[in-house]
Amino acid sequence: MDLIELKRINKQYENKEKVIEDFDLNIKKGDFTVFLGPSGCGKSTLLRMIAGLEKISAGELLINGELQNDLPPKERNIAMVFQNYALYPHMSVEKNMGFGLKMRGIDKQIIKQKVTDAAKILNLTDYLDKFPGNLSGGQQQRVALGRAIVRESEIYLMDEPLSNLDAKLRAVMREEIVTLHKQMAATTIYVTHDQTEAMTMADRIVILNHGDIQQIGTPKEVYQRPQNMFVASFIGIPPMNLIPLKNHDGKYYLENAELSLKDDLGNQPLVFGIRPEDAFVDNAAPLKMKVTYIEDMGADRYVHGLVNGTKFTLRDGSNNDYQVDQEIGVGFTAQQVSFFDQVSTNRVEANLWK
Amino acid sequence: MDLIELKRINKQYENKEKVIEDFDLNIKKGDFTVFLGPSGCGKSTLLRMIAGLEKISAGELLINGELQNDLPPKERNIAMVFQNYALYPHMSVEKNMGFGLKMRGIDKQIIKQKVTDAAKILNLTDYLDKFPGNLSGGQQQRVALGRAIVRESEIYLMDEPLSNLDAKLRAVMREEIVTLHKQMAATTIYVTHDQTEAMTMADRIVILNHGDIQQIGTPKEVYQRPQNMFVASFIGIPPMNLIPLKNHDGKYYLENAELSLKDDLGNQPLVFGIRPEDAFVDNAAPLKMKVTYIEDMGADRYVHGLVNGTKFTLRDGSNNDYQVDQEIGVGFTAQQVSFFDQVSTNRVEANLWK
Amino acid sequence: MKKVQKIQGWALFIILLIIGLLMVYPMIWMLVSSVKSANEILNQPLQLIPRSFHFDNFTNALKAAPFMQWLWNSAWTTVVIVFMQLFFSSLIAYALTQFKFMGRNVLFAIILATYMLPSATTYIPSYVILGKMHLINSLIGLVISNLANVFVIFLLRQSFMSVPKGIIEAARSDGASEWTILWQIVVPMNKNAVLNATLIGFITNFNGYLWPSLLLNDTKKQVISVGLNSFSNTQGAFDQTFPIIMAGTTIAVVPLIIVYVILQKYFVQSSKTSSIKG
Amino acid sequence: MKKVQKIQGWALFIILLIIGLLMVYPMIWMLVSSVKSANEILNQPLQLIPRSFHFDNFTNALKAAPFMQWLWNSAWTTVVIVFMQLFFSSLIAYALTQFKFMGRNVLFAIILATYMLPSATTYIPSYVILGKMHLINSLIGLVISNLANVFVIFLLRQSFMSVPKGIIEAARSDGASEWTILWQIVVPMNKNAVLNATLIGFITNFNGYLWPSLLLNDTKKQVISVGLNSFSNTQGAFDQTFPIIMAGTTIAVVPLIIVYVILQKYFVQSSKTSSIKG
Repeated sequence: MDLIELKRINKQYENKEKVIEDFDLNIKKGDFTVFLGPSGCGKSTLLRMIAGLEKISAGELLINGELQNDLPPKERNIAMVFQNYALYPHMSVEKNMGFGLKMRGIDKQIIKQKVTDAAKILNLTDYLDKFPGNLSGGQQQRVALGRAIVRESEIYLMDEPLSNLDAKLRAVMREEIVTLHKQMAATTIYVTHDQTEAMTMADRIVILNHGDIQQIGTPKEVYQRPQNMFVASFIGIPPMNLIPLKNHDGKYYLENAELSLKDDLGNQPLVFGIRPEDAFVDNAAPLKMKVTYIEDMGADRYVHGLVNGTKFTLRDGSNNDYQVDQEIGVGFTAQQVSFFDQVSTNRVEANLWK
Repeated sequence: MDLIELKRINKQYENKEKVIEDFDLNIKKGDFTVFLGPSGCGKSTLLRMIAGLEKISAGELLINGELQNDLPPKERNIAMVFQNYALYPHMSVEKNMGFGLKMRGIDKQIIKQKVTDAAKILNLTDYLDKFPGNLSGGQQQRVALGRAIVRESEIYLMDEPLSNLDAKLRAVMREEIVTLHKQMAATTIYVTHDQTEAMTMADRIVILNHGDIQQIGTPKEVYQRPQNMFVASFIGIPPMNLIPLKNHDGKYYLENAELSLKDDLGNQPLVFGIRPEDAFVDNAAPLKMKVTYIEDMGADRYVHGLVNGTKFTLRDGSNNDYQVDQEIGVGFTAQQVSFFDQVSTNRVEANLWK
Repeated sequence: MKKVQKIQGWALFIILLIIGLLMVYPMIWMLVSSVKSANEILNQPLQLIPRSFHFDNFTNALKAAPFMQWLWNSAWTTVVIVFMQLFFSSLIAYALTQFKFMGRNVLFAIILATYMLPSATTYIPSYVILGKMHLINSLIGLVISNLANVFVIFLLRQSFMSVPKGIIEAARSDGASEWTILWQIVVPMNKNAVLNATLIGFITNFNGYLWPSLLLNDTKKQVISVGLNSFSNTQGAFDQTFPIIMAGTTIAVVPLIIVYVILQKYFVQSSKTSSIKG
Repeated sequence: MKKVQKIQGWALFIILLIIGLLMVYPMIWMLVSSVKSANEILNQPLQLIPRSFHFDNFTNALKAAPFMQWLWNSAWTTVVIVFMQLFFSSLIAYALTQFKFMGRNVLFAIILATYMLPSATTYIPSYVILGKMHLINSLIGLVISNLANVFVIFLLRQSFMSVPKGIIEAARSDGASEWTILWQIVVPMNKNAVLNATLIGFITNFNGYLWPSLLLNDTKKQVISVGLNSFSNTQGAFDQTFPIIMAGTTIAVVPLIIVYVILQKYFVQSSKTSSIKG
């Protein structure tokens, strides 16, 4: 039996369209699950239904096999980290972190001990007397985490906890959260729209769009074998390049070059997908791209351009100079190619010969 | 004569320490200059002094050779984009964009024309009647940009305009801003703490810390030849690895391996620097790292570890598996090494033999 | 479970409705009394449904005193006073929140001190000053002595403080003058507080009694609150004229009902919006 | 240039100081008059510095009427009323902002309607009800008839609406009951509005005149505002007893000054903080 079971969960706000329809998902004890999707995909709503902050319109939520639908938040053994920290502005860091325990009637001495311990783990010892308004964003984020971990719950829910931090701090906090998760071995559901967070932290990523699961898998599976074009273009910065193939007489053409597939797909209309880092400049290649924009990130350089009007990006490891409007040839690693059905947008299992 | 000249600019808030002291900088017409630095480095204060929103405590600000110190903001031909968009919540997008022109007494028909044109460029045509509160973050950002560009000013100032957007949108907006800058050929000063923005957008980056210029240069110069350890560790995610060298009998040792330098530096105490993408796993190498944490971003994988207690990160292109606590050898590209003085932290020009 | 919650919802609704009715009871009592006979009011004061409707109470009231003149006096002075108070208070609140100048806190401390004074303490000096201006027994005098209102200043200042600095700066660099920023940016952004102040100002001035009763003597120059009171006091046997007094009171309340209907929608609406935004 | 700006700063300071002084002038006038002789007040009413100080005005005032008793009556009823109003209003404002229930907007519309009524219209029914409870001419009756205040509800509701939903939810998932959330989270977070309401409530009730003058008859049971007024009216020749009346008024204002000194710091402080944060 899995720790958390969502069975045919529905969510509908009064007189509005359904946000979530017949959603099924099981989450194993100890897993770090990331709900990833664009804003409005229903990921936060799901999290809030698990926390008990949002009513479940229909369906069943089980934790440890017990129905939770009508339990108020405080009767679920769940600690939540909110997007905007949601710290109590009029309480010191120590009081903020201890509030959940105080509400559960824990002895003052024990609260103090637990808060001190958590503060040590999170480097907050010097800030226990400060108020949230006097802390930096990163410190506030740590207090929000601390408030959750002192509770020692069975389940941790995190709603875009790093979205208000800058890139450097996000990188640091990602590592801290992963380390914390390993130490506490607590089941964690983490909601984000940031695929870097999902890729680096998750045991399992659940990719959502319009309330539906697009793909469930490890970060590697999701990145390397996206199950549909939405996942292919949502995961990866820059995203996977997608070019519709032409089909004449049972043969597939990428622009003017024939692609020889191992598999016989009949005349199924296909889209060709390749990640920028699996494409390279090869002026002998038949696929031509007109350069529009060079993006030099220091460690990497991306060459953006148009392949017959379709946007295409490749990562270039050379030191060559490219001019805007220059035409360059594009090669790619055959093993890394993905194919999708043009109509259903779902992945098609097919391989190139070469 | 440069378009903007800052001469020995000082800023001091009442009874507080100086934020900026004797700051000198010239900015050429048409340049895209980025002020980059951590929060509190004075970059926004400088921008606000140029805009006229903050008094200059001492020194001279010249635009086109004319002293601006005591001109109010509206008498400077400057358009500014604010960090939190600062849109007028009670005005439609159209009114927001046209407000600056209306204040300058421009004819209504002309305002309408200019706003329509700008909206077309920024894909805002369908939103002209909407209010800022009903727009997404990205759309609000576009309105803020639109409000600046309709002004057709000589100088554009942008104060962390993308800091509230998510990673995907930031990437899109970066390209849009660069494209706009090229179209309008207007002098732009862009303030950010995000080095990706600085790297991808700037003609020239001015790196600031504690109100002082750390380095001025093109993105490439700043990334490849950081002038001091602050720049080395501020630019790059993950940042440059820095390991102090040992010095015995005039010879330098990176841990237990001797480094042979082309140059004779006497006994100057040095720090060795290498970027993660210029280091690789080479178990034959004498430099050993204990793995602490693997970060798989999909396109790249970073291996984090400790070299004799100092944090070290390398980018690994292989598909090998590493275990936490495993010891691996670290090689690096000799041409990409940087050296710094241990005391002054400034760059030392030195090269390795091999 | 669902059923229990629905019942709880109904219970809460009924309890709060009862509280609401208790609150609105005096108004209903007044309306009901205005169409009752004198005997009925005295014998069954808490009975809500009149045995017979005496609409002639209203015509009798209008015949007995110049209610329409009084209403008009109250209405125009109140509108002018509220308008002027909003105007001057906005100016001061803007200076207090957007300018940094020496003595800003001293000025605010003084405003606060003035606010705490019983307004009665200002009556005598105000009377003296208005006397020197020959504005005793004049509605102009009533308006002038109410041009500034520290409470409105206080309310607007607290609200203006929440305008983000960035928006003011954006407007400045867009080329707006301070005057324009105040009226085209700050005031519209604080629509809520301005409406609050309008409502409070309207109620306070329309219902104001003591000061106008001191200042105005002529019957023709009375405002409705004072006129109504003197009418009640001069009607002789209280128990017989009570319905007429209630009818007069009802007439006096009409402008308040109009303002209520206009503003009510806005205040209730704003509660809806905010509950969606959360 | 710098010098010009400094001079402008001074000019603004002086202008605003003059406005401030004009505002505080009635209070100073009252204080000054309380130590003047009757002749001086009448002959030179606008002169600020007394020719001679007549502190015996105060002892005369205290001998002439039970000011201390009146002060005590006003003080304790005001404190109890303000406390109870804050308590009940917080409950209602919390329900109005944090719960979704049928008729929420209706309830708020009713509260708003009640707020607009001239309080005079409630006097008669309130009097009738208090009469049935045998609480006429009783300070307890004064307290009970002031337990709820729609203006305080209105003020707190507008403020409670701004509490981020996330904080309420954080507290709920931290295990806090609604009662705890109200008193330990929402009220402390709205300290500003609660202090505003305290100040307004204190001033309104301490300075309240009409209703207590109707309800309370015994001299001993008078509150200070009513007592002071009846004292003025019964002192005979106005021109001779004027200094004693002013001395009595000064005594009446003492609690207001105390509250001012306590609260002033906070309000002015909050203006400072916000100007730094921007």
